[in-house]
Amino acid sequence: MDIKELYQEIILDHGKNPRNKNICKDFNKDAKGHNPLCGDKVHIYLKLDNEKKLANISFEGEGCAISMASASIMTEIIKGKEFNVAKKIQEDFLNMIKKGSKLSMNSLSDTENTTMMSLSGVKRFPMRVKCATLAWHTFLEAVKGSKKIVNTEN
Amino acid sequence: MDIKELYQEIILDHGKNPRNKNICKDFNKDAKGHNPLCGDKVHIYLKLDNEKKLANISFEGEGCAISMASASIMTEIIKGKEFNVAKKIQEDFLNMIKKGSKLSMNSLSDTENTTMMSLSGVKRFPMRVKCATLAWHTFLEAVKGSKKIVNTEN
Amino acid sequence: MDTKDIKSKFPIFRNKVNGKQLVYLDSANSSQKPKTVIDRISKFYSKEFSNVGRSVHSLAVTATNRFEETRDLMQKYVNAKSREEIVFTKNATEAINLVASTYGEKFIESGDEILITELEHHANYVPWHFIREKKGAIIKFAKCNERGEVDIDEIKKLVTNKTKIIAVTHISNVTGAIMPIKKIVDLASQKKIPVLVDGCQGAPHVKVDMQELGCDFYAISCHKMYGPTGVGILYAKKKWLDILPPYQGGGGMIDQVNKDNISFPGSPTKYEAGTLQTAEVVGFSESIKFIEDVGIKNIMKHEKEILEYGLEKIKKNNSVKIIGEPKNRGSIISFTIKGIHPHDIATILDEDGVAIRAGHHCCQILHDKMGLAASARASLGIYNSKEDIDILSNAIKKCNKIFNN
Amino acid sequence: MDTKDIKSKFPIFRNKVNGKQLVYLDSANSSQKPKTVIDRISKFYSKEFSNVGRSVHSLAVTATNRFEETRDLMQKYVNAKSREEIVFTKNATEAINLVASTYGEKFIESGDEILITELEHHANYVPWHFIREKKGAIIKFAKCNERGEVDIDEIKKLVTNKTKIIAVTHISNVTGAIMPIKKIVDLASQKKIPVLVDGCQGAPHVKVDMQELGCDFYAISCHKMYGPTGVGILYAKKKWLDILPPYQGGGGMIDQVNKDNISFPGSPTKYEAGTLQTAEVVGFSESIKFIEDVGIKNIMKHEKEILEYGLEKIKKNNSVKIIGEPKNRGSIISFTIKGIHPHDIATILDEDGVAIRAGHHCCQILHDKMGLAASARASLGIYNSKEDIDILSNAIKKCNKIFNN
Ligand SMILES: Cc1ncc(COP(=O)(O)O)c(C=O)c1O
Ligand SMILES: Cc1ncc(COP(=O)(O)O)c(C=O)c1O
Repeated sequence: MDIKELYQEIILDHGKNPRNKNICKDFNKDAKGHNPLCGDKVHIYLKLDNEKKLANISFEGEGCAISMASASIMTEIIKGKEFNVAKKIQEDFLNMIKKGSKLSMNSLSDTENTTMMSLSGVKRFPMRVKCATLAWHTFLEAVKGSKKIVNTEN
Repeated sequence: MDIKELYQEIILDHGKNPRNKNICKDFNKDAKGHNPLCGDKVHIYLKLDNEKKLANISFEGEGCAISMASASIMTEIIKGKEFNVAKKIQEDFLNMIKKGSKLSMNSLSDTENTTMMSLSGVKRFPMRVKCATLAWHTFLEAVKGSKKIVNTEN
Repeated sequence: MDTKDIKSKFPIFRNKVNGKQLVYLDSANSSQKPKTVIDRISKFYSKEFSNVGRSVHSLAVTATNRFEETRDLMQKYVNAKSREEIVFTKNATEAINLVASTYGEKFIESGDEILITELEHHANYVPWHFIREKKGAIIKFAKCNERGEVDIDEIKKLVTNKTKIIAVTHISNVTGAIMPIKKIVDLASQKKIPVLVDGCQGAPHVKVDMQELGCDFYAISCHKMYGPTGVGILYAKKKWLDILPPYQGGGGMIDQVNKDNISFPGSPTKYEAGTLQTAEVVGFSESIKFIEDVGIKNIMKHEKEILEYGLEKIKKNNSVKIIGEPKNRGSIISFTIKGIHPHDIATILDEDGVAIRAGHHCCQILHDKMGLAASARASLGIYNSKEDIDILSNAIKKCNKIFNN
Repeated sequence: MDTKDIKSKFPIFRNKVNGKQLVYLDSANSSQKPKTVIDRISKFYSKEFSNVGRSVHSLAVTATNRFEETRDLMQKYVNAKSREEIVFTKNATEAINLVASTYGEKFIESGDEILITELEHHANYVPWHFIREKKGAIIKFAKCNERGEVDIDEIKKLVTNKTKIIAVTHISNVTGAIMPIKKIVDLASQKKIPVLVDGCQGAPHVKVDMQELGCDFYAISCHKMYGPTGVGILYAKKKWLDILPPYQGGGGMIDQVNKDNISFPGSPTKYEAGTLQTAEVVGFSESIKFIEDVGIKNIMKHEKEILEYGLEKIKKNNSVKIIGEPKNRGSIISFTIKGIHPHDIATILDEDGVAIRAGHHCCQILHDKMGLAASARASLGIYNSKEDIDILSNAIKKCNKIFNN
């Protein structure tokens, strides 16, 4: 198991220069996530328009490279997509990280695919899975409009 | 280690036909003892006269053969003796039971000696030491006039 | 069942006690441990040890996984709806204290009633006594009948609108009576009263299915389930764990901490403060596997056979009186011998390598009621055989010879 | 000290982690166990196991004696006045909860003050928070200075007539600061305020003498003292144990039980409800013997040497910032690396077999104050060598290479 599998260039890049790391002005839904064990925090802001499209999405937070890169990558990939598609992507992502499954979506572009796949190394680092999934769980809570803080402990 | 060493005839006899098992009418001091683990209970009543002599002593209680025999033997032996002598006997007894020491008193009659010695087998049955010593500890508390219940747990 | 084979899996039976083969009849107190459990603990400390859940390094990951696997196994063993319903405690005593303290603090007020039975072990009375003292509540004792059981009608009679909890043992550790838990739960649920079951003598000996029993809380001691000491389990319905306050405070059970306030995560995390019994919980997984390998049905069948053989054999001795005559009896035979104090019995039996317990077995209320200061108790485990009973029976005869000759 | 020889006594070091030799720098979290401890537990379960103190048979006698021997050893280790001052708990967390709950219940009223510090582990804050909530008390936090210490003057400033207890750590598990316990006790005793010391990072690493420290309560986790998991110790002055109410209720901690009332025996019995961690406590006796064989003075000297070597070596790396600069430092080095989150550090180090901890180490208050969400921590044990530090240092360089190139 090479550590470089985990810390791929794409991840380091997203970790250092996260995309969409701000509070997007037009958000109409948001949710917070927290990983109490390591202190990773993420706050997802999104605009879900009338056609159930993710017109905008952004995040704020702090945490390890994996959690920040994962949030950054997520916002980049699902921004502008239909919620239903985004939800599929989320499921695909979780299956990849937790069970090592291949991505099943075929509507993603090659770049999107490569970017998502850059996080696949996490599955071999069980303690880091929660870091990678935090933003993705929180995104779903935001859409649900739930007020509870996503806690990866539970 | 033969079980007969513990349950000698003298002990079985005292266990079945305890001496001084009543509330002596003239008592002026008393104390209760309790062994919470096995439920042995003993209540010592005694009359300490002006010359610090144990004019009378008796007991009530329930418990195993060892504890009842020990109480019976104790009352028989120390009744009528000076408190100071009785205290010496008590110390002697405890040393015999706990450390296996020989009796050091030489003022005891041969019968008294044999009777006390009948309990010496207890030292080889550590769990039963508390049964054998309960009455003797309680006797001392009675003389002290302490109100607390002797608890062999402590 | 081949008890020779089973015994060979427990290293303790290779030793002699007072020069005699060990006849262990004190499993209700604590059971012996199979080699797989002992070895698992050694292996864990030797190859995998680390604190659980708190570090990122590989050892910690392994330790956490092994630890959490036991929770999964236990969820299946008691058929809980989710793994979050399994909380690790120090022993069953702590499990009951946890419920008494958190539920009592939140839901029991002055004048409220706590319904327990005369059969209860001190572990299922003292914690409620504390709440009685703190809150000015009332403890009602359902009476035990002459068979050593508590009738469902007796419980029905005592339930009122003030009853806030019913806390009963699954199987009496003195009379062996198996309580009608399902009927009690039915009765209680009509009035929305939660039921706590002290499962100490249940979990190791009979099939325990939370969906079937339907109780709200079930307390288990792992050391009576062929497991390590230092571990207990509280099963609790998630709805309770969600609304009850935390119990002990410390590391690992917090969400956000600041100077003015602290927030807590969900269950079971909320109830597992500080460093847990890592190695012991991991070792316990082998106990569950052991029980499941033998099969709980086989265990029930086997213990019933030995129990009936034992009751028959011991009854034949005229000076022996067996305590209780419950219609359904767990693997327990308590008895007295005329003219001999139970402690003397235990000492004489011990000479022959027979380990039983003498005392009030932490059931003073019951012993008072029976007019006994103490009793002798032989309790069975998976490893006991008819031969053990024969040796017990001969040793009882010896007691009579020494005392009643 | 010959660390090769010491390491050889800990079976864990015979294993590889990720193909590398294990460099264990997480002892503040939990320490590894010597073979003597592991074997003692196995032997106990295999040859001597029985429940403690409750049965009359030979196994129970042996088990009880072995168990109580550990209490004697511990009494000597901390130089307590009597064996009754040593109470066995589940972990240090439970020890502190026991005090907070019983002392808090009895002596803390609305408006009273509990004085703790910003350095405290959640184990020494959350239990007091519960009392704050229950009683309407106030928690005051003595500030930690820029060196990562708490000044005695800061504590003096905060003591008032309403201060009902001072609860402080012996050694910070983040900055390593050794607290001036004796001075705090002097100060407190003038006002008759009891002092509780969280001794988790003290007992395994420095000489701990209750007569010298003079504190009222001292909490220990045995698993950090090269001992089994599942055991903690509360040292408490007898005068407190005599007057404080019981904590958990159950078997073994009662005197007389009837339906209306229950009376309790003295300490430590009163505080040891239910079946204890028999095998673990017995196993722990070997940990104490191990520490005493090496000698606490030798341990202190050795760890100081490695600590200083480590601080020196790590400081040389420009991107590393060491947390705190206490005048007296225990065997702990917490640090951050510019641009790399502690979790990423821990993962990269783990690849080289180096086990450290990343997170807030159950000290959120302190991390908030330092403006950090998390830090990395290397903590020492008796088995660490300069070579371990060299490997750590190289692994830290690797972090920089991956992230900051
Ligand atoms: C300073 C300090 N206090 C308390 C604790 C809690 O110890 P335990 O989890 O063993 O109860 C720890 C260790 O985690 C600690 O380092
Ligand atoms: C019925 C019953 N309840 C509770 C207990 C207490 O269990 P523990 O001491 O393991 O907490 C026991 C065993 O001693 C028991 O038999």
